[in-house]
Amino acid sequence: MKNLVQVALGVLTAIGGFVDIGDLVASTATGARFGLALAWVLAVGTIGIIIFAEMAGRVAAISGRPVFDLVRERLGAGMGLANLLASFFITLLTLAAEIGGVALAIELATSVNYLLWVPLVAIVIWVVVWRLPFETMDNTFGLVGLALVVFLLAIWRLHPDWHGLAHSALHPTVPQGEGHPTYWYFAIALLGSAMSPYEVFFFSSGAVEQRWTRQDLIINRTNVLIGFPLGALLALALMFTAAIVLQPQGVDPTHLSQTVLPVSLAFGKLGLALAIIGIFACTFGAALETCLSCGYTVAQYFGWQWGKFVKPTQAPRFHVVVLLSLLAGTLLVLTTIDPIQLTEYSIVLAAAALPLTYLPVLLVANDRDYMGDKANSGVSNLLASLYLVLLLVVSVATIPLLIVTKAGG
Amino acid sequence: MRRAMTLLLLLAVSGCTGPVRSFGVYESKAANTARKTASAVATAELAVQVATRDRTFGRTAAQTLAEAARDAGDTQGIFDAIQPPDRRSDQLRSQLDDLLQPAVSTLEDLRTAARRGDVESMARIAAPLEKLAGELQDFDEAHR
Amino acid sequence: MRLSELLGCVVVDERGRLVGRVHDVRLVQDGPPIGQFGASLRLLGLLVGRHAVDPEHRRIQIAGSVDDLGPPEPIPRQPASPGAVSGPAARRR
Amino acid sequence: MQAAGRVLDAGLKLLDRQLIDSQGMLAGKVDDLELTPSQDDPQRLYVTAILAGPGALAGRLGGRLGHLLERTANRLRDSPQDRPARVPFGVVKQLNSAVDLWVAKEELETDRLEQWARQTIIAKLPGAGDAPQ
Repeated sequence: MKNLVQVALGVLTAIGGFVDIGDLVASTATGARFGLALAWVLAVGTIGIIIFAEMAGRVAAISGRPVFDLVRERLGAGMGLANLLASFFITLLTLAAEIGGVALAIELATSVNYLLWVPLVAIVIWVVVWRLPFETMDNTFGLVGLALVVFLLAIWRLHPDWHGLAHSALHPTVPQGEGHPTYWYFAIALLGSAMSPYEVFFFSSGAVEQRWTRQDLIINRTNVLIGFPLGALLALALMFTAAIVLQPQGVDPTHLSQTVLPVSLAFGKLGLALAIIGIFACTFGAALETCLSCGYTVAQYFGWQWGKFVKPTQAPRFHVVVLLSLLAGTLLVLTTIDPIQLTEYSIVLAAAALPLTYLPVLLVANDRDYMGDKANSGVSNLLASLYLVLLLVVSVATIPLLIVTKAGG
Repeated sequence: MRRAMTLLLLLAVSGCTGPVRSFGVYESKAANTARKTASAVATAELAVQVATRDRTFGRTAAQTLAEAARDAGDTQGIFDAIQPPDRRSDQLRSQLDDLLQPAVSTLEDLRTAARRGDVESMARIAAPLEKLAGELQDFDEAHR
Repeated sequence: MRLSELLGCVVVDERGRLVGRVHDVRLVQDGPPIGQFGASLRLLGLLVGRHAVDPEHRRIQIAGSVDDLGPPEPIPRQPASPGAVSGPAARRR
Repeated sequence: MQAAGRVLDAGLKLLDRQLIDSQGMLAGKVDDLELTPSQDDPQRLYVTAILAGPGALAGRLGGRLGHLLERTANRLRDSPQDRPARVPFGVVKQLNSAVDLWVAKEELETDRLEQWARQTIIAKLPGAGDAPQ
């Protein structure tokens, strides 16, 4: 019985924890500009993150080795370090974007400039990372993030033209006035928002934090196979509401205030309150995850003690990295760089960097020395290898598209 | 790797503006400006719609309208800083300015009304927005 | 000496002909006991690959001719007796 | 104890693996291995220690990055002499997906930076010694 509760809690947390500032920005922007013509990317990205996280979680449960441990071990010191620098940099950008997102959510409710909230947000993040037990932290923000379900309900309330929506999702075409490079650039952004590397760093390290063993493989499976698709449904709902309300009006969203307009229209103040709370919780939760992930990646590369399952004095270097990363992320937001633009860059770069961490995880998930009878099966290998090819293509295409489209114009 | 990425970021950010030498480029910038302004105007329309029907918080409405007004103002500022390269471009500019000017000032008025919580006058001020948004979109389509 | 000094080295035979690059070092646990670990690990041979060689890299010269070298024998699944495993490539001079 | 006579490739099965101490705490990586010639037969090389920490890692990275890391390591006094921190191979318990040790990491040279970070920064923050719930 306790096990069932645990499984259910894990799934709910995974749903609420799926969405972050990247999804909020990418899903709304693509919905407003392309309708549902990019909805298929969300499906591709969700299957991708399921494969990736399932492997990483399984390896962590069986061998106790989280992602960056594997990166170092498979790629060696030099390549591993290059990988660390790239992954850390992108995670740091994402952390800054999430901090900005939390501050923007508060700004939306108070109309007080978000920059004033940033230092306060940073302090609260640090206190939570420093004091709150891992599971409490993970569950709280994941569950409150479920308030975003209001976007899903709003779809029905807005009485959309279901046939038109279904047609545009199933027969995707590039809308008039948008170029093909822009279409593919947004496809990559959307893929990066669904498949952020940090999610996998956090997921696999979280498995070690919660001391998963062979018996917890069921939690791994249900989290990933039920939680992630339902979480992706929330991201899809953001795209739907934008496609229904914003696209016909020609609104190209650049602020969170535009993201929540459809909910206001559908449900009024109560819906708006839920939307803002949901945005706050999921960006705050993601800020915690990225902040910890900065520490996880560095500590796991160098072999330092890490994690919240030990006292801070037992993992001092890990906590120093976490603190410094938070400081750096905060300073980056305080430069007044637009957090929404920062998000756009971070998700695109995240997509480009995916093979760096995907490949080592795939290799180890196949290694019977590590995995014994829990190594990848033939079918999952076929699927995982297809995704490797896809991610490599994306990685090569990203930077040229970024330049050609001037970051989506 | 990190240095390369930082460089790329800078490149991507700085690559957005540059001197404009031909009518074609100027025209596409003008179309872009019209589209962005239309987006801000449409946002304001929606914000007024939810505010007048009491479907949003005063502060959220104020925030939304402040952002829309700032976006429109910024977009106009960036466009005005571009030197028109020839006579045709001059004409295009004045044509677009006739749309930008009322859009920006209407959004500014709305921002002020929203900050005061003056919902009654918001609907009145916003009345010309629908027509303006349509004209801006037409301009965009004609010149892109 | 350190393991890293061997990895990546260029290997030439006694007549100076190129053998390849060290890409790994094979160890066998048959040395004298060391602390609580048990028998210590002894360097058994160098695994040499024939791909891209950086001429600037350190060199190792081996006894014998490049023609006498075969591919390394696979590591047996079960621990074998020391005699069962012969040197995969060559001993370091 | 390991089965005598087993064969393994150092780069694949030993290098870059995680060190885990007798308390289950993470104690660094196998950044390099120390090879020592036998006294009776200098042709025979034995693995006598694991080298761990920035001093050892710097040697492997080479180039400007390695140099930078080495200077940082020296400045932070990872090792008083001009050599990286060693973990004698005699304290190794088991080789698997990680390298298990017989001793606690506080007894190892590799732990100095960790202790430095603890004393100078982390221990000064409130609640640093509180056990996680």
